[in-house]
Amino acid sequence: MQFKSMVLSNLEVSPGYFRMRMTAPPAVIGATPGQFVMVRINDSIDPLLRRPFGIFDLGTFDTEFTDCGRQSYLEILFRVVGKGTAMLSRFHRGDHLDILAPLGKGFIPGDPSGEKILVGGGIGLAPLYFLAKELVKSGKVRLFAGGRSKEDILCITEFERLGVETYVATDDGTLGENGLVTEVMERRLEGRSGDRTIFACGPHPMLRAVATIAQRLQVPCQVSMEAYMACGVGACLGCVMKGCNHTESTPDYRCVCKDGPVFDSLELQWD
Amino acid sequence: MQFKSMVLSNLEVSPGYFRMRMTAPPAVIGATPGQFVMVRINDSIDPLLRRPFGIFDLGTFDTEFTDCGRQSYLEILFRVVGKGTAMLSRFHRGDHLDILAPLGKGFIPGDPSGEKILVGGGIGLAPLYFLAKELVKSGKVRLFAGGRSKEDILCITEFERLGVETYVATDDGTLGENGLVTEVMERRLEGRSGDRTIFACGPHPMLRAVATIAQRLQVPCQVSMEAYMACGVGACLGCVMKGCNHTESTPDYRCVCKDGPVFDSLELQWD
Amino acid sequence: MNRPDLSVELAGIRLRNPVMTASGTFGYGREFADYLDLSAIGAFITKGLSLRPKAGNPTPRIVETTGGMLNAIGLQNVGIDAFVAEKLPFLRTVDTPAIVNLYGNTLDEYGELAERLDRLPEVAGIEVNISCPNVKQGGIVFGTDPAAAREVVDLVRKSTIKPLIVKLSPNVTDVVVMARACADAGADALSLINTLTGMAIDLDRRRPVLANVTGGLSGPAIKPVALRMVWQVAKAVQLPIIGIGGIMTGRDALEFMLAGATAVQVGTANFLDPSAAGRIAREMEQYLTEHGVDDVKELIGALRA
Amino acid sequence: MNRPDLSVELAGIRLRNPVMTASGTFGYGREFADYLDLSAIGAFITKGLSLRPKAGNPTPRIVETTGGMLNAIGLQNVGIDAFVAEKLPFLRTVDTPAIVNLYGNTLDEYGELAERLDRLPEVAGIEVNISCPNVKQGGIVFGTDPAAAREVVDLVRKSTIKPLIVKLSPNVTDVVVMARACADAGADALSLINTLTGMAIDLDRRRPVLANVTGGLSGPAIKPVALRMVWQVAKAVQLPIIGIGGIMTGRDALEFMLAGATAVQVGTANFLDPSAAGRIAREMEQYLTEHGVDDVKELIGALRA
Ligand SMILES: Cc1cc2nc3c(=O)[nH]c(=O)nc-3n(C[C@H](O)[C@H](O)[C@H](O)COP(=O)(O)OP(=O)(O)OC[C@H]3O[C@@H](n4cnc5c(N)ncnc54)[C@H](O)[C@@H]3O)c2cc1C
Ligand SMILES: Cc1cc2nc3c(=O)[nH]c(=O)nc-3n(C[C@H](O)[C@H](O)[C@H](O)COP(=O)(O)OP(=O)(O)OC[C@H]3O[C@@H](n4cnc5c(N)ncnc54)[C@H](O)[C@@H]3O)c2cc1C
Ligand SMILES: Cc1cc2nc3c(=O)[nH]c(=O)nc-3n(C[C@H](O)[C@H](O)[C@H](O)COP(=O)(O)O)c2cc1C
Ligand SMILES: Cc1cc2nc3c(=O)[nH]c(=O)nc-3n(C[C@H](O)[C@H](O)[C@H](O)COP(=O)(O)O)c2cc1C
Ligand code: FES
Ligand code: FES
Repeated sequence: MQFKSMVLSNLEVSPGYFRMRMTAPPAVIGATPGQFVMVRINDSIDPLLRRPFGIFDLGTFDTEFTDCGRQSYLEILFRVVGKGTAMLSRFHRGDHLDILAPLGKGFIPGDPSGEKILVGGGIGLAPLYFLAKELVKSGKVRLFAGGRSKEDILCITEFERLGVETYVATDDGTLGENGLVTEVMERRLEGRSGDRTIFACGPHPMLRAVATIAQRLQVPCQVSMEAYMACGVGACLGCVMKGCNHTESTPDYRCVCKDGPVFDSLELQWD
Repeated sequence: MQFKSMVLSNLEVSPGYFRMRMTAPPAVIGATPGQFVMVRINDSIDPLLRRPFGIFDLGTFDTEFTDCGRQSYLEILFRVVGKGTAMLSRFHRGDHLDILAPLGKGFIPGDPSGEKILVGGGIGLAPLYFLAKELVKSGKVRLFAGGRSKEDILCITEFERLGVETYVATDDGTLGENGLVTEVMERRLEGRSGDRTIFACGPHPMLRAVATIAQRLQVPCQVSMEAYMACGVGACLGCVMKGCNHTESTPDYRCVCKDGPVFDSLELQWD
Repeated sequence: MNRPDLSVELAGIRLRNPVMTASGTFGYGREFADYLDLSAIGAFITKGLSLRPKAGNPTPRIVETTGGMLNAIGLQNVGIDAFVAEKLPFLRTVDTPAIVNLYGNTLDEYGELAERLDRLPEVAGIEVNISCPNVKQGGIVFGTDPAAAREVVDLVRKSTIKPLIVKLSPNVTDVVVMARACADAGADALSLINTLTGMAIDLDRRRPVLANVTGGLSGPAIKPVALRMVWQVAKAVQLPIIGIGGIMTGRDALEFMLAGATAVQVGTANFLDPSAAGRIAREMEQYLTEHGVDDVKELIGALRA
Repeated sequence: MNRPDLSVELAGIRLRNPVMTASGTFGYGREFADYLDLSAIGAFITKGLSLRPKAGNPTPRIVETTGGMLNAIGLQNVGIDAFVAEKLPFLRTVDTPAIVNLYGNTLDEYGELAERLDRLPEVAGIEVNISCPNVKQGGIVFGTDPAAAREVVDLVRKSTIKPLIVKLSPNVTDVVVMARACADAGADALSLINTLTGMAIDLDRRRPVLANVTGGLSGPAIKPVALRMVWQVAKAVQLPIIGIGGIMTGRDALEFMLAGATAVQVGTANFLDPSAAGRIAREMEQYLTEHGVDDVKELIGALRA
């Protein structure tokens, strides 16, 4: 769906990280966790391309500015890394954006009774919050959150408020355990059994580590990938990743935008 | 001089015409009427080049936001014609601009005792207001203001408040006389004599007509020209006009930005 | 006033309006169905097709540059067999002409592909890409050497009776020489331009951004070059031209028509705005209405230069 | 940490930093004196000089395009006599090398100009423009034909012992061939790129915007093409390269150096920001400091590709 959206709020939740709420048409409420949006920041040509962001949250609220009384919204959580996100960080209530949403394939919750393990690195927490909100409805959810420093550990309170059990690790030890979040997760999973699923989002090396651990422990694992994107709809083939059956002569490329961003970790080639 | 400037106000004085006041360093107050500014609208590359505007007014006012108590300002009066001016029209108090000013050569007031005839077409009135403010100090000033329609006749009240005698003509007769401002001026000048100088700014065809009339009646005439500009400082040679001595083998090109924008009408070739 | 006539005929293909979507930026048509009514545009060109499936380049494959983007997709595509099995059925369901963009790694592959496409009624025409700068073997050579281009076009011409469009590379000293070679060899129309070869560098990592090092520059940044080439070729060659390069608005499209194009293709704009092609057609109609032009064909080559 | 060393040597000219200003965008140096301390930059190149005064093209001569601009100044300049009389005295007053950009309408003019400049101690070097796309007689031919380029460079080489830089046109199929021709003929360094030929159209008036119809595209829009060409030539030819095209920031300049440039020229950026060249040099220094690089020369050609 393509729609014009109005910014409702834009808060710096941690230095360099912003949480932006914007209006959305009611149909967007049907999005699944892990799906994403493509934001056109302005109708100038700078920046030219849309920027992809996971859906952090969505819902409806009472409002005076629509007839029907309820207004749908969606939220993104973003980190300022370059030109586009710097511009976005300066948006305030009342500003307009052009949005494509919801895009791609989200997480598959799977068996409601099993234990759900969320693993997020830095801004990778963004789509996991929306996922956690859904998962806590039916069972136990644990979150392993990692980041460089304490400023990179986002919205932990919000997760805890949902009833999620959280474990934090930072590279510099300024919050939670000192070390990699994957190590913490691995220790936690090791030697236990039962019906468990991993849902992970974060930088590529983290996801690779998670996939490796999951495979060794034989835990099903879904990962949300990032890639440079131009179209977001599977047309430009800019965002591909190698699928597990890929060879040069029989290419098996998957579009992160259309076949993902969430994949079963076994579907991908992790070179 | 290159300086950062803060917008103080930006008012739509007539549909599509804006009067913008902005801070300036004290030295800018030394500018002469007819000089112009080059505005960099933002530090994005859209628009890429600076946009030139005549100085409409300048001065100082009491302020709390500088230590010294007085703040210099300059004003431009602009018409929305394209991308850059559309963007400028959306600026408000507190927004920033990057300015080069004052640029070029302005009007030369000449003999204080003589009668001064100002002729402005549409937005061409902009630099004439600053000029009028100076000229009324020493003598009689008449303004002939022309435009397509009554919306294109700007700030007449301001001129009258200075004590300028104004004559208005519009193409559609919605304000003042019906017809070309040059005809009105010609009728007015015809058959009289005395020490007079014409100062004109407006669209090229109007200036050509003014120059022709001035030459026929042997009245000294200064015209403020427009041209596409890139640098504004005489370096790119984008803004040139043919001088009166121009031939292909002995080029006599004048830079509107550096040798002008104000020229003696006899200096130019009016083909 | 009546609604202006936007239809044009291009190499025997009737287009309801001059707006097509450019190869590689519109998938196989279906990807944009949620955003754009295909019956709002004149035609669409499918992703560059080869005989066998092609893996394309490693990633990153795209990067934004000022006013444009670089891509080094490397002509990834499903190959003709999968195309026929998986993509063709959709083409049957739309009443907008689908033109298939193709390329070969060898001369023979061009011929074989054209022959196979010739038999498919869903294919309204063929656009031969001799210009893709990403694939060493194919693109570069055919697209920049007039004799090689002539050979390719000649062979394709013999292999199909379908309308034959040849897409030219801008990375040449004299595009008119290339255009003439293709015209002489029997092209029905010319598309120009493909992307300009460029490069982006990641300063901090001291590496090229694209895995392939260089890529093709597209988007509004290249529009001036595209307009110039369309104008040059239109003056020199008696074939209909499809103008491509940085078209974002109806005004852009009409500028290309003034320069001599009979139709246009919209590429990068589809990424910013998936409904761009339809919007551009509407904007063209609106411009014509506002300016009292009855027929868009009046503008073709109407530049007073 | 000590301040990083930004100096480079280019064809025997010592530059305090790698930033120069590009011909045609910086007048004769003096125009920018109010905005920029000339001793903050490495060198400046003066406006393209010819033997006789040149009127240039009718106006409009410039127009903005997306991320860039087109110019068709037509090489207007005062000619060598007026240059010596009016512009040279200023060059004496600054301690920053001034390099004179020149062009001829004929082969002989190139030679004669070089000979006359050879005698002027104020002139630190000569940059030969064989690439200006605006002047039919001169530019196009020498700049796109390797044999003609070789002839010009050969003659200029024989006419002067000053450092000889040749400035290449990007409007060619293979810039490396041109670069080799100039290298073989005795160039000491190569500048690339000059502008890409482009065109802009005024839709409402149905006319080209530029009186000259086509013009040269410069600015950030062309940076990817420029980077690519610098990289290609740096790999193939053993001469120092001056990278030019869309440089707006210190980062841009350093990217060109990674691609293989020993120095850079700043053109269009001077128009947006008359102090750009000085700022760019400062930004380069800051980047080196922040990244612990002692010497900018370490970056030349350091791209891992
Ligand atoms: C499916 C998906 C979901 C995402 N969700 C989020 C999210 O919820 N929150 C968030 O903050 N970020 C998210 N990202 C990353 C986000 O899209 C980029 O950070 C953003 O596009 C950078 O834009 P920019 O203009 O600020 O940076 P640029 O100036 O374009 O580039 C700055 C840096 O960011 C990197 N970058 C640029 N584009 C991308 C991209 N598409 N993917 C990865 N890296 C990129 C560049 O390599 C460069 O180093 C997501 C990316 C994808 C593909
Ligand atoms: C010395 C000088 C003083 C000027 N003073 C004023 C002033 O006081 N108030 C005012 O409103 N305007 C003034 N102008 C004109 C003003 O510079 C242009 O209207 C403005 O640059 C248009 O910018 P844009 O981005 O809105 O238009 P664009 O989108 O760039 O172009 C829209 C239209 O404006 C025309 N245009 C663009 N640039 C120029 C230019 N430099 N000169 C003439 N026409 C141009 C184009 O041909 C086009 O038709 C002055 C111009 C000069 C050279
Ligand atoms: C991501 C991408 C993929 C492309 N793939 C092809 C292709 O397969 N075949 C082809 O002939 N051109 C291809 N092109 C070139 C476009 O069809 C078009 O010629 C070019 O992008 C210029 O138009 P634009 O500026 O509107 O994008 C591709 C362009 C892009 C951006
Ligand atoms: C207005 C203008 C005039 C130019 N004149 C010359 C010239 O006289 N000689 C020359 O070799 N290059 C000339 N150039 C080209 C520039 O020197 C430079 O190669 C080109 O603009 C690309 O750099 P940029 O993108 O930084 O502007 C001119 C460019 C512009 C914009
Ligand atoms: S972003 Fe275009 S195919 Fe995924
Ligand atoms: S605007 Fe550059 S010389 Fe006048």
